[in-house]
Amino acid sequence: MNAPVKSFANVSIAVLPPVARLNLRIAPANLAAASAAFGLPLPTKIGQGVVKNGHAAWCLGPDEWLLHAPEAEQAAIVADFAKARTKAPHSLTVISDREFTIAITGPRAQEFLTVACPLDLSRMAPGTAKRTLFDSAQVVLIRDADDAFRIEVWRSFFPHVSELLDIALREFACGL
Amino acid sequence: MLLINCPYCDDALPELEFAYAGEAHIARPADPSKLSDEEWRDFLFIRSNPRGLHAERWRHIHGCGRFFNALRDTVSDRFLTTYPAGQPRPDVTKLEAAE
Amino acid sequence: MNDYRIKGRGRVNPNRPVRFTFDGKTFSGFEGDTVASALLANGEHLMGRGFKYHRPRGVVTAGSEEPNALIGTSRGPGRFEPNTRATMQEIYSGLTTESQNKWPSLKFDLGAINDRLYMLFSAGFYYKTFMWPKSFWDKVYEPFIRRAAGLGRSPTELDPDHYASRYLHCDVLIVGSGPAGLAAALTAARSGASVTVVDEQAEMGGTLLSEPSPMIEGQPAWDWLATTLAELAGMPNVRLMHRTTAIGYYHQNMVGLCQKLTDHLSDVPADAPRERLWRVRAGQVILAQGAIERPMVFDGNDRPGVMMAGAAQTFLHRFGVKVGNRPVILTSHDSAWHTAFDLADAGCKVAAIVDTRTDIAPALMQAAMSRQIEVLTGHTATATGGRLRVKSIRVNPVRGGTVGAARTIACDAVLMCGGWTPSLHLFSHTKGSLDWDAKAKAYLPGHKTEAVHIAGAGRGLWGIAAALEDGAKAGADALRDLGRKAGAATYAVTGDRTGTGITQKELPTDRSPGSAKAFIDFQNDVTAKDIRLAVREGMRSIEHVKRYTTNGMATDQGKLSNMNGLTIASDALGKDIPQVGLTTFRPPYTPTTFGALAGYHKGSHFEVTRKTPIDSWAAENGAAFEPVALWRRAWYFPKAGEDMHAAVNRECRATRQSLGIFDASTLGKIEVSGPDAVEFMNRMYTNPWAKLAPGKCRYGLLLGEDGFIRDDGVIGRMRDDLFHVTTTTGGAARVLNMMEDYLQTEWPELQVWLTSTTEEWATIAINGPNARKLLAPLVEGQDMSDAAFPHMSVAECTVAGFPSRLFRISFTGELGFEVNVPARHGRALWEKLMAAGKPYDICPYGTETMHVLRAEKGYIIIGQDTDGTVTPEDAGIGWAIGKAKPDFVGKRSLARPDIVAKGRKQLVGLLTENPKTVLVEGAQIVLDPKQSKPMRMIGHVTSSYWSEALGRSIAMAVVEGGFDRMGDTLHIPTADGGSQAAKVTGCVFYDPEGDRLKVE
Amino acid sequence: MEHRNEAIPKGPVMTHFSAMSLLKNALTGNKNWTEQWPDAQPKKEYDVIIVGAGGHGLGAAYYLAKEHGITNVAVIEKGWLGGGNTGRNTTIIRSNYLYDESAKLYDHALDLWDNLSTELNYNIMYSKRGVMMLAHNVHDVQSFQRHIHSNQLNGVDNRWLTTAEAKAFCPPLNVSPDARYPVMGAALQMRAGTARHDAVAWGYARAAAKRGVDIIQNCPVISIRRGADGSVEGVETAKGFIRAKKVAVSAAGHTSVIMQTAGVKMPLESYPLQALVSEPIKPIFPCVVMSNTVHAYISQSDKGELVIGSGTDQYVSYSQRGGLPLIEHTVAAICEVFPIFNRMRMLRKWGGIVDVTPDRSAILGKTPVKGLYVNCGWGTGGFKATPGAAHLLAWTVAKDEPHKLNAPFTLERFTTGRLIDEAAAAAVAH
Repeated sequence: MNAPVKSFANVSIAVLPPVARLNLRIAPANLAAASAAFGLPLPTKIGQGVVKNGHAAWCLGPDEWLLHAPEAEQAAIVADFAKARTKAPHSLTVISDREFTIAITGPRAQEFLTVACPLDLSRMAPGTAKRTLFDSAQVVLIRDADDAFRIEVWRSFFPHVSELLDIALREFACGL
Repeated sequence: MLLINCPYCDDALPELEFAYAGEAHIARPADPSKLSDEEWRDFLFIRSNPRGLHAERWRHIHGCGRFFNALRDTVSDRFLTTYPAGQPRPDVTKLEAAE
Repeated sequence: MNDYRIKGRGRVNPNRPVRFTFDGKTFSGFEGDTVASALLANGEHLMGRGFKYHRPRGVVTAGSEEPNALIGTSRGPGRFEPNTRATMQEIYSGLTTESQNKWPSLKFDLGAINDRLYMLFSAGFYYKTFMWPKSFWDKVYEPFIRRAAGLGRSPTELDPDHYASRYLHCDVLIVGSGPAGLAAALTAARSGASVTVVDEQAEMGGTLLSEPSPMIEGQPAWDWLATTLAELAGMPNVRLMHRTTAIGYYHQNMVGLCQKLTDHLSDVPADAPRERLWRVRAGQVILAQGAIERPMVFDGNDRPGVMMAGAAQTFLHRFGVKVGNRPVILTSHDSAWHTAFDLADAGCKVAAIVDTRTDIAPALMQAAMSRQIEVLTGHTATATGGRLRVKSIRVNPVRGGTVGAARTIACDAVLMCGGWTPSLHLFSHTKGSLDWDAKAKAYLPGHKTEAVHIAGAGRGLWGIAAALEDGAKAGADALRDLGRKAGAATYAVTGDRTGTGITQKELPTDRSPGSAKAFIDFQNDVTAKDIRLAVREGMRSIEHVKRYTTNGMATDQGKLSNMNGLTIASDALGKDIPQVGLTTFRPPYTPTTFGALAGYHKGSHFEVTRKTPIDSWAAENGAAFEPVALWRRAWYFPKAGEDMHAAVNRECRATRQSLGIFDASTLGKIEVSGPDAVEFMNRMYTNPWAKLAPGKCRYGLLLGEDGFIRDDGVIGRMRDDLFHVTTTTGGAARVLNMMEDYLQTEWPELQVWLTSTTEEWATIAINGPNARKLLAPLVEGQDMSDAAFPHMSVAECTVAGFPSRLFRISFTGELGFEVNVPARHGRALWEKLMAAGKPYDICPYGTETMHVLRAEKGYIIIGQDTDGTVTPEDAGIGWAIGKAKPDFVGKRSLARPDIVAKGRKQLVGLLTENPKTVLVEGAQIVLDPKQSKPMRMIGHVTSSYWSEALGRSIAMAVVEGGFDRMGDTLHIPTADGGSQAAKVTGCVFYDPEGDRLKVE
Repeated sequence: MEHRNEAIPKGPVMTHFSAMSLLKNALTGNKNWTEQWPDAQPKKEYDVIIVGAGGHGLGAAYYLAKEHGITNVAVIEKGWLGGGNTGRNTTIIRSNYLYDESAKLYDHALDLWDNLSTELNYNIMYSKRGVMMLAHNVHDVQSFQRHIHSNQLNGVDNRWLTTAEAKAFCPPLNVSPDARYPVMGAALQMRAGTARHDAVAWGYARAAAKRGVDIIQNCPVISIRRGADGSVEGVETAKGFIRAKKVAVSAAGHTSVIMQTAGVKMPLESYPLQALVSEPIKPIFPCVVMSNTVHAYISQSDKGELVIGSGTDQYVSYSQRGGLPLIEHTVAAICEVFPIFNRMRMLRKWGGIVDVTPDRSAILGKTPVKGLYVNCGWGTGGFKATPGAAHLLAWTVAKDEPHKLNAPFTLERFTTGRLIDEAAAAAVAH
């Protein structure tokens, strides 16, 4: 699902094309096996992210990681992890369809998100991600750069979040 | 809205991300069938409900997902500390001395 | 029309005239005016009527503490609101305003009859009367009292405006932009900290806007103000927010702000929010909210034209308006003397300065003399004259406690100052203590509970120099507490107007104090006598006095009245003020629009409406929807001319006879994964799981630890270490949270992980004798024969080319399958199935048909047939309990005395004697319908439907000892006083042998 | 002339309120009203001590004196009387509860409410304006029908309204089918309504004091003292030890703490509950409306303010503070159901502390300690129960056994599992 990019007042919103999205749960002691399976060193501190060769991983909880990869690689990734399951017990769940990703970019992107994000975004470094709330919807908020964020939101909450972003965009456009 | 320090995230975050989960340190008995009706009632229902320091459970439900414990003053709503589930209740006198 | 505008004065823009209406009459003012200043410029003081006595009232203040000048404002359809402060509402072209609480007109109000019956309406009179005869209360008195209620009229139309909200984090939040706030802001901002300054006024500057004469750092005050604001505005780390009120101070330095964005604009941009709620989390908060001037309490102090001296000074300097040509100053504080001087210098004839004190600073006396103003020290005021506007004031000397001979002074305004009350409302919200300061004669901030600093007049300091110094220090203190270094700047001030004053109770009089109408709370019409009466009647706590008299409960929340009330109450009680205590200020600081608080949560955005991937198809195909938890679900699919009953009957028939298709995507889904998954499932659910082979599924039942049913669903074992758990629609989040709780806190040793996959999958249920015929050709990777894929199986395969988890299960009693595919394919699969199902007359059905079909089979719905007090045995599903398991959640509770006792309510079927009668769900069941009330009820109907398959009605019910009543006839009284008879049966009404599941 | 501190007349004589006394006093400058209750200092010993001078405690003292002839009674209050939940609630009175036990208890209270003004010679302004509870989904409809049928067979007033009837009964109601939470009908209890909360405390205080009850304010109870045989001996207070063989604790949110001093642990938790009022407006809202589904509770006071109740905050607290998000949600909920109020303004919000039991029903009866009685756990239902709870508490204390109406509301039910779970039954907060 690819909505057109909407842009006003130094903020742009776009719905991103699907990716292979996986939820990984594993004891930190076994992390090396997961890193090997996914092909990048999984970060160990909550919030931190690592991007490498088109794969990205963010640590969302003490034993939880969000993985992104190109869609075409999903089956292979699942297979690679399955091989490691006996030695390094874990749970790898495909959630590619559970969520939509919305990109919010532009010089005023951070300010824009404060319409519904309760976090202090000035303390959120580029490259990090957090599960949090956007209005009443639980989301994963990823900061790619100073002026670039992504929101991953559950499918049925997407219209609510998306409409709210549209309202906020018009609000920014009117300058008040 | 409270600001709560999640001991797993090591960050003070808005209450909206958290769900309160009742009094802490009420462990489920290993074998409930051995308990008398009164003992089972105490486990299920009796709560200390103190006016003052309260050990309580929270879950960072819209964050890292972890349950953890907190010591909070129920009169001021001030948190003294938060700590991972499974750890014993911290010694308050030490905490206050450290402040 | 009188013109009270002074050319060359004020900060309004004389080049931009603005026209507006008040009570139908057009007035003009200038851009920058408030309704109050514009009306005053036209010589209009009368702006409202009192609540109880309907006495004429004029504007008293120039700020948000205004109790009297409340008006209705409108800017077109849907945009009316009552009770707006005329002192805060800026004028714009097109603004329509009206006065309130009057009939027929503001100048002639019949309600003023109450003023004549004054003595009857003393404090607490409601409690003492309207009781005789008793029957009159409901029909006569109460409706009468209610009709008299209220000030303005309610809006009656939908509000077309929208409202916004934001979160904001900053190092230092400064509330108030007077000299203290600005000095704090400069200190904090220059250090690089992120600083937000808010002020409720349209312009920043606070007191400085009303005090142009002092020199700050060698500049005239207003020049310094402009320079300072420019410096702050130029710093990227500073946010200046005017028209923004700090409404409440919440835990851990969270402060709520309400910003007004459009109510001053003639032309409002499209999409502009009217107001915005800010939720600020600040490292440090500096409260620099100044002080609020207190009225003097004397007979006739509410007459239009009697107002605060400080307000007159503000109208003069900020708006260029003189409030009268011949004012009298009545004061017990030095500050009002300067008002007198400024007014005299602006060309007014100040008739007199009346001061209750005897010792006056020589400089003030000198300054008055030089302006030829008569000074009356040691005087009291005992009355005012005039009807709709003050015409005179009666003053008397007081010598040795004796009130001397009266003298009447003609005037057109009385400007009073009974001292100043530090504005500490927000500090009070924090539960910080307010301590009485005998020297300052004021409550000042004491113990702090938050990271807050108070600066300036809020700490009882007086004068611009002191405010600047204290503000700078507060800024430095805040920085220090943030771990930053800073020095506080110093400011050279000349021409500062410092001063002192005294606090006093109602002014002494030579007349009967019992007949004095000396008001304390202007809006609620509370007089000094009312306070004394309350005390006389035993109200000793200040809270009792407040509640008994309603003093301080008006829309200004006692900003003007609280201290005067307290002073008089403490006098009446013979106690010191601190012994009497203080009432609590509550958020918000000033009344705050509902719209701003609701923010974006309006209309369809009030709450999320969750929709499934197939919802759009249902909408396009005419489905009726019902809300279930946050979801909307297709309820039934009416064809032209069908009502719900007809549609459901048709859907039921189609499914039982051939093929039905149902969107089950809202069911909760949880992946339970890990080496200990089976152990975890054994502990959570009542059922045994060890022997369930991968590829098989089983009905799972979840209890609370109290033994009562919480949730259920079919659970498939995908691998040894992986379960696909389903939950009820409403229970999904709750069940996952409960599982996480046990897993993390009780059994952390288990290697299991839980992941919600509710929204990963779209779920389509296919039911009916032709279900396999439809599906089998579309399935790859799974032998669909009954032998290879029997009832209660699960497989991973593809369906119509989509990767899928396919369950063979049934919630209808028919041959059934549930296909789970990645959500993006949900609608495509649905459409393919619809197309492929054409030969079988495939019929989409909604939740209502689902409910009927399951009831025909006796399958329960959690939350409908159970209600949180039902055990598995009660519900007749004791078979779902793994008897051999040593423990599971809720097991122990099932052995409690009342749970094993006889006579519990049990779920049974009911067949009405008249097969056409469909019982009301919720109807109660009795043994004897002829008994008198209260009847003994033995249960109630939980589910009740017309069964198309059986050609009669069916029902399920919980009945005391129901399992032992099989075949008994029970009675269900109806709302109209009649009764229905019904026979107790088992719950399985249709195909009791379950043959239909086994269709080949 | 300076005002002298006027002497407060002492003595048992209180002005009886009547049309005549009102007029007479009006004509004499309202100078001759007497105090409504004396400021009592504790005696050494009482027959009964009641801890907590809210409506329940004061009422119990009144009924002990009036119906059981026990007048040597003290009501001890840590602050000012009526300053707890009695003076902080949204004054809704109704009895349309589901279970027989609850419906009978609250209906008993309703019967007493009906005559309370006359009985107390104090106008508590009980206004039978009707309480309408909105159904927003099929589950609500089923649940309300269950309530209505049960109530009607119990002789409790409650009836079903269609959406159109609900709109007619309360014109500001939004009945658009496109609303996020459409109104699918309502349950109406016409006998239900509101009363003036402070007046209830004051009326009981005055009537109890008139019968000789001591009301001792600003006197925190430190502990309950028990004798060697375990039975109650009295209470330690900030004003010293006061002896009594019977002590009834009626301290709402503070009950756990006080009971703990007698060694009795309670199944209670205390939560913040917030409420708010709008600026006063001319009458527009004729009844009380409750929507459990969206958490909106609203009526209009005789002063013209819209009185709005909120849900509880999520955590245990005695701070009486409460957060902004809950207020935002509550106001949004009101505007969802009554969108014409969008431009109204919130004047003031406040917080109370509600004590909640695991089954959301009260505990009213004896305790394991001889001579110790408890009345607590009313949650958000305390105000409406006031006369009933007071009456039954007095009975229980006087006779040392529960009245049949409060017999089911024991502490023991948490051991046996015989819960009275209104909340679970309705599957919503109530």
